[in-house]
Amino acid sequence: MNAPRSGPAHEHESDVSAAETKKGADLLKQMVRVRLLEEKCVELYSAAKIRGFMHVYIGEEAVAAGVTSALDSEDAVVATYREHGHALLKGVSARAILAEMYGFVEGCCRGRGGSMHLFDRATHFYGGNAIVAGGLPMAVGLALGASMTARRQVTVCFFGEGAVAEGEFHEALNLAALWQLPVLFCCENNLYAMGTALVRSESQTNIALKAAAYEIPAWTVDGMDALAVAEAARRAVDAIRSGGGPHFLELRTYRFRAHSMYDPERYRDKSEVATWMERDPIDILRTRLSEGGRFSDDDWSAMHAEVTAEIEDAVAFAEGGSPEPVADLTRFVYSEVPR
Amino acid sequence: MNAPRSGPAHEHESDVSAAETKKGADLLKQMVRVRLLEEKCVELYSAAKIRGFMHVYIGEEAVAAGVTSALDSEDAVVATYREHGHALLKGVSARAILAEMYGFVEGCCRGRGGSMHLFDRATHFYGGNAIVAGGLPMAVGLALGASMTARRQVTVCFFGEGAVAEGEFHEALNLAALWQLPVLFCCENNLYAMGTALVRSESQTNIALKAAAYEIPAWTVDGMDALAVAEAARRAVDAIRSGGGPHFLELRTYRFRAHSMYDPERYRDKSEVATWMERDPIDILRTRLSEGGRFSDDDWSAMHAEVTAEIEDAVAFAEGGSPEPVADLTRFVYSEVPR
Amino acid sequence: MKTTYREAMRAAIRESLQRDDRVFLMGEDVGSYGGCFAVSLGLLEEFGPERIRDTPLSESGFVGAGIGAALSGLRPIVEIMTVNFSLLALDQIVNNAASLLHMSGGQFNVPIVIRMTTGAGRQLAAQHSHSLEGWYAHIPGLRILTPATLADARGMLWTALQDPDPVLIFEHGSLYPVGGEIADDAGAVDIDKAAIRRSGADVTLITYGGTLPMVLDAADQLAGEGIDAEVIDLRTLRPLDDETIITSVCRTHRAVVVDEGWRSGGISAELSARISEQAFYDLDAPVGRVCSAEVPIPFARDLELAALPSIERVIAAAHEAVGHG
Amino acid sequence: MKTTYREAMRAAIRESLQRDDRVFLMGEDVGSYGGCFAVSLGLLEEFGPERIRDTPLSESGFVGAGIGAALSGLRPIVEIMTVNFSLLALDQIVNNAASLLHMSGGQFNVPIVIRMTTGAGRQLAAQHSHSLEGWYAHIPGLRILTPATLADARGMLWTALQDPDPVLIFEHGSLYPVGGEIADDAGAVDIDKAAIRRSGADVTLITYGGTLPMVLDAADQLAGEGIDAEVIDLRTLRPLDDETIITSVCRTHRAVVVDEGWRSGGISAELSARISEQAFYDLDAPVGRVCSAEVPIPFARDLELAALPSIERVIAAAHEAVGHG
Ligand SMILES: Cc1ncc(C[n+]2csc(CCOP(=O)(O)OP(=O)(O)O)c2C)c(N)n1
Ligand SMILES: Cc1ncc(C[n+]2csc(CCOP(=O)(O)OP(=O)(O)O)c2C)c(N)n1
Ligand SMILES: [Mg+2]
Ligand SMILES: [Mg+2]
Repeated sequence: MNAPRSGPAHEHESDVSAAETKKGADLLKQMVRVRLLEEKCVELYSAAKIRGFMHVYIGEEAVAAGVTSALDSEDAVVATYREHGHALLKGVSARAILAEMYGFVEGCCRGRGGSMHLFDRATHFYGGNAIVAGGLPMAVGLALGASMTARRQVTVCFFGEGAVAEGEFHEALNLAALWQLPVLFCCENNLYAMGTALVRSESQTNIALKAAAYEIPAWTVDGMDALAVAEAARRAVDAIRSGGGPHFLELRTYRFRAHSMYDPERYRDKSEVATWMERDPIDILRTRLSEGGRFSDDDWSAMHAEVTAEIEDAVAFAEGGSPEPVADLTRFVYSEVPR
Repeated sequence: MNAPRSGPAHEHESDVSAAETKKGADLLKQMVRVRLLEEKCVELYSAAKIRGFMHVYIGEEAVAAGVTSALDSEDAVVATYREHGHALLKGVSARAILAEMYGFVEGCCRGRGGSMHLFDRATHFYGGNAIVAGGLPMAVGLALGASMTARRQVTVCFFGEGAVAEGEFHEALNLAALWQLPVLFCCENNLYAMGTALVRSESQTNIALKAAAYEIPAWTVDGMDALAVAEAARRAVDAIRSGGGPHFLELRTYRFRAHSMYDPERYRDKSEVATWMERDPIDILRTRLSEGGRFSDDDWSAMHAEVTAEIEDAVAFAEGGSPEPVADLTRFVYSEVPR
Repeated sequence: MKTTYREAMRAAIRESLQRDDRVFLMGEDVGSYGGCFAVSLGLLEEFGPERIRDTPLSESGFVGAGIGAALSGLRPIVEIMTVNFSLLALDQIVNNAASLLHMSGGQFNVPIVIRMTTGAGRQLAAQHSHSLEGWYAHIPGLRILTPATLADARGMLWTALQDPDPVLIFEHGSLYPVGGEIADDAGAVDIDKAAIRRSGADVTLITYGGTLPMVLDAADQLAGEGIDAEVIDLRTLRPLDDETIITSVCRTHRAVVVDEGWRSGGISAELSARISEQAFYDLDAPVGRVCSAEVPIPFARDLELAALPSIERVIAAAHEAVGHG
Repeated sequence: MKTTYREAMRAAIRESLQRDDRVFLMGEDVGSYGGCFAVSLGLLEEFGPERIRDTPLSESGFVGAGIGAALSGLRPIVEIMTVNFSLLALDQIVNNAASLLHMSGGQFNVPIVIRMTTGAGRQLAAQHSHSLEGWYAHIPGLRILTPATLADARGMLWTALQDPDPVLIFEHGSLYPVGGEIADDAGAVDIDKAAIRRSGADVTLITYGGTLPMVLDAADQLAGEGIDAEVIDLRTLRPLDDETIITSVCRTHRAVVVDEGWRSGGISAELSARISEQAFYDLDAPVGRVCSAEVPIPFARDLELAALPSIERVIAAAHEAVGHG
């Protein structure tokens, strides 16, 4: 597993509902990790500890949590500039993420990437792509590599519904389908691309239908329901791993915050946001678990405390970081290994 | 009308079959004009009178003939590097076309464009685009212009099935549909993009289905049947003109010759070509007309002679052309009108 | 009148929309979002969605559509959010916008104006910090404008719209908040000539766009040391106004080019080459270049600052030039 | 051994495929068509469709896929038919291939080789005649190769494939049919140094790629007039081998750059600037530039020829340089 998803397994709790509880609690915890990390990021941004463009995922956590729950550590993930959560759940430490956003050498990219460009070789996390749709062809190539070397690796590519209008979306889906590559396309449909509502960017707003034009199996999933996402992702990943070629998930979700730290949100009503916030994926799952009597307030407090500690530790780590010496500016333009 | 499509109308022949005969004979003549022009081009290329890349349309004439028969002179056409026929049928003279291919100042682009870049302002012929799919966004823009100024102009954009894989195809179709623009997309599906068979370039080989992903009405048409093409084009153009937004035709056709003058055709069987040549659009229409007793061998000879004369005249014209003075090399990089 | 670069740009767009029915603005988030840098804020309400036209994320598609619209008689202002994304539209810009007039033997000019933000300096990292305006200046058929002052932000657009051929306007992201005074009746300005923003006798500092304020500060500091620097604002990177540049260098005998683009193959190289070609025997020192370090711009603040031209480096280059010969 | 540039290139690809399982060739019509310039003819039969991989017309898509494949451990050779179409893939090349290593703090190098045909001269008109290799040389993170000789056509690819970072190889279309002798065991060559193809004392002619044969002819003609020209073949446009260039110019005191790219902002400008910077006091004349006229390349034969560098213009520039100082 990539990230600590739960405590030690209790072998005696082998019935279905116990497994479900554990799965649900795992997902909940992953979402909370992302949420608390990002709430902290916003705080740190306001305090000018973090600079540059920063895009948070608050409200959309069920997507990353659900999808990554279906992955092995060897699987690859390609994401966008809104990728703190994906990085964390693929296994990049909160420490390395935060230090990166501080621009410190202890960050996962030595401070050269920042919020929009988290990368991590060890966990097969391929960014952190800030050109909309620019990651899709790369994901196809990673899958091509796995396919040509007969590795069982699946590559997951996350992108927003705004990316669907880009030519690269089209080219990438066609290539993946033509060559039957092991790639899972995950469209995070949060209804807006910056200020552009989906209806003003796509003539066909049913995104899953688009995938059909490439003969790629595609399902629309409630992106606020982590269990539903996890289940869909599991099925898709299983199908891909057993040679079923590329799959496509449209995950219907919503971002609760502004597009970036600069966005005054003129383009949508507060009431619309409020309505969606009633469907907070963390609340939904927590309620479901506790209604089933499977997750007490104490469980919640314990989880919250544990995650809070993780994030506080990461902040302390980042605060103690150091900038890369300016003398090293031109490192990593070319590789340092001898040719 | 753009080009001389027939003699003076005979008002007394007002019954359906007479009109049909006239329409059929018109289409036949247009196809013959393209065929003879291009057979001449091939001859002139072999004689090194024409240089550069040259792509002929032989076998596909029913498409350009049928579609242009539905257009008014004010309508705009955007085509590819395989556009001699489209230019001729939109009304550019064979003289201006041939002189252009000779690289002479009497050519429609003063010899600066050549075979791949025929342009003509008077007939609203917008090229002559040699970047595959590069003409599609431009066609969308022409249609946007017509729409914003409430002109009744329709823009027709021709492109090969190879262009369908390009991102610009996707971006252009979405824009056209989103903005409900008066543009007719005509995909000339001749099954090959250079040496790449459709099955190796598209995961979904039913091209018309692709248009559905943009909510654009699309029909597949037998591109060897000029009457069928004309009828489909007429319906589409009518629909567009009455505010129906973009339409899409997939025209199933075949090129009888090599991709360009350099292509040794390793990628397809002679027998496949032979089979398609049995469906020569000129033979099909001529046979249909003569079987109906509406088109005699004498009619054919007369038509052939008339067109031959047109082409011979064009050759003589081109032969008499002159190169642009080298001193004018840097003209037309920027406009010459005063700012 | 008090204004900012952002407001001046907006006033220019508004005026163009008012004066010419054929003008419209098209691009990502120019409408309901108010423009990603708030340049077009309020224009949607004033002119409606036809003329303030939000586009999907399709840079090649909508730039190409702008070219078509220009061919059809309109006067599109196409906004690409930033130069970083313009690479996706480069084929349309080079192979269509810049080439159509020539390929068509003079028939089809393309009166399109393409605006975009350029430059680094705000910790946006490698994919959001390009300065490629000098690179675009390589392409025949284009005109490249880089308004650096409030008056140019206010005045270049209308002139660009009168141009029958494609014009690209690069607005440095750091300039938008810059405030100051312009004439109440400020309007169209020429786009043919470079401007001498400060006269001087000892060395010619040549720059444009986002680095102009810094170079002017450097000139002030140099003045304090008794070095009298002339500052040229190129304003237009293609075509370059050789006359203003060469005349100045022939007077000062020394030149330093300051450009936020990467050094190798940037506009600074072209300026150096032209000055050598046209003023070789008047030069007392090699033409100096202060450019960005040849790295993808890093996120970390210190590294980014180290990568970009700085006042210290400009002053050092001026010293170097004056120390020679 | 007798060979041609085309065959040498094919032999290099074949050898790479044989020596390293991770290598594959991908691009439009590399397979059943045999390559649009017949470079890969026969390779599909030999290596099969997985390793000689035909792609749809999707330049951005398959270049991006090549980048991903390189990240995953393979060694893709991606063929873009011609440089003209590479503009469609520029975002992937600049924002991903060239930037990933740096953005990731050294974690993700991109060992991709991208080959493409470049150049004019065959009456292919504006959209099919670009010479943009010098323009690409502006981008940090890339290495730009321009094999001009049979030995380099045979030997540069393998070396490029050993490079951990992205390498672009530009093959001038006019060179493919060029024939000659190479050693039977010709193989990998260095890609770090420029080559002095002809030694001389009076003037340094600097060129690369498609114009090398013409410049060598010009040097021969100049020799007949008693002007002893040195000819440098740059071989690699990024990084430039300053040492070889500057050493030569310091000896000859005169330099002329010959480049088929457009003049303004081309690689010729960079060379001129570097020579001025590093050899200012050794120069007896301004650095001359013979480039393409700044027009979209016209179709008509006479106009095209007039637009491109010619032996006459090279000789005239050499005269000009030698006449000075
Ligand atoms: C090619 C490109 N064009 C424009 C931008 C500017 N931009 C950054 S994010 C964004 C909106 C993307 O929306 P979407 O894909 O839906 O993702 P979301 O932000 O909603 O997660 C835009 C326009 C960009 N980064 N890249
Ligand atoms: C962007 C681009 N890539 C590659 C080429 C080279 N090329 C010219 S024509 C062609 C095949 C196009 O096939 P299709 O679109 O089916 O049109 P057809 O030639 O069959 O009419 C190719 C690959 C090009 N001109 N433009
Ligand atoms: Mg979105
Ligand atoms: Mg085809």
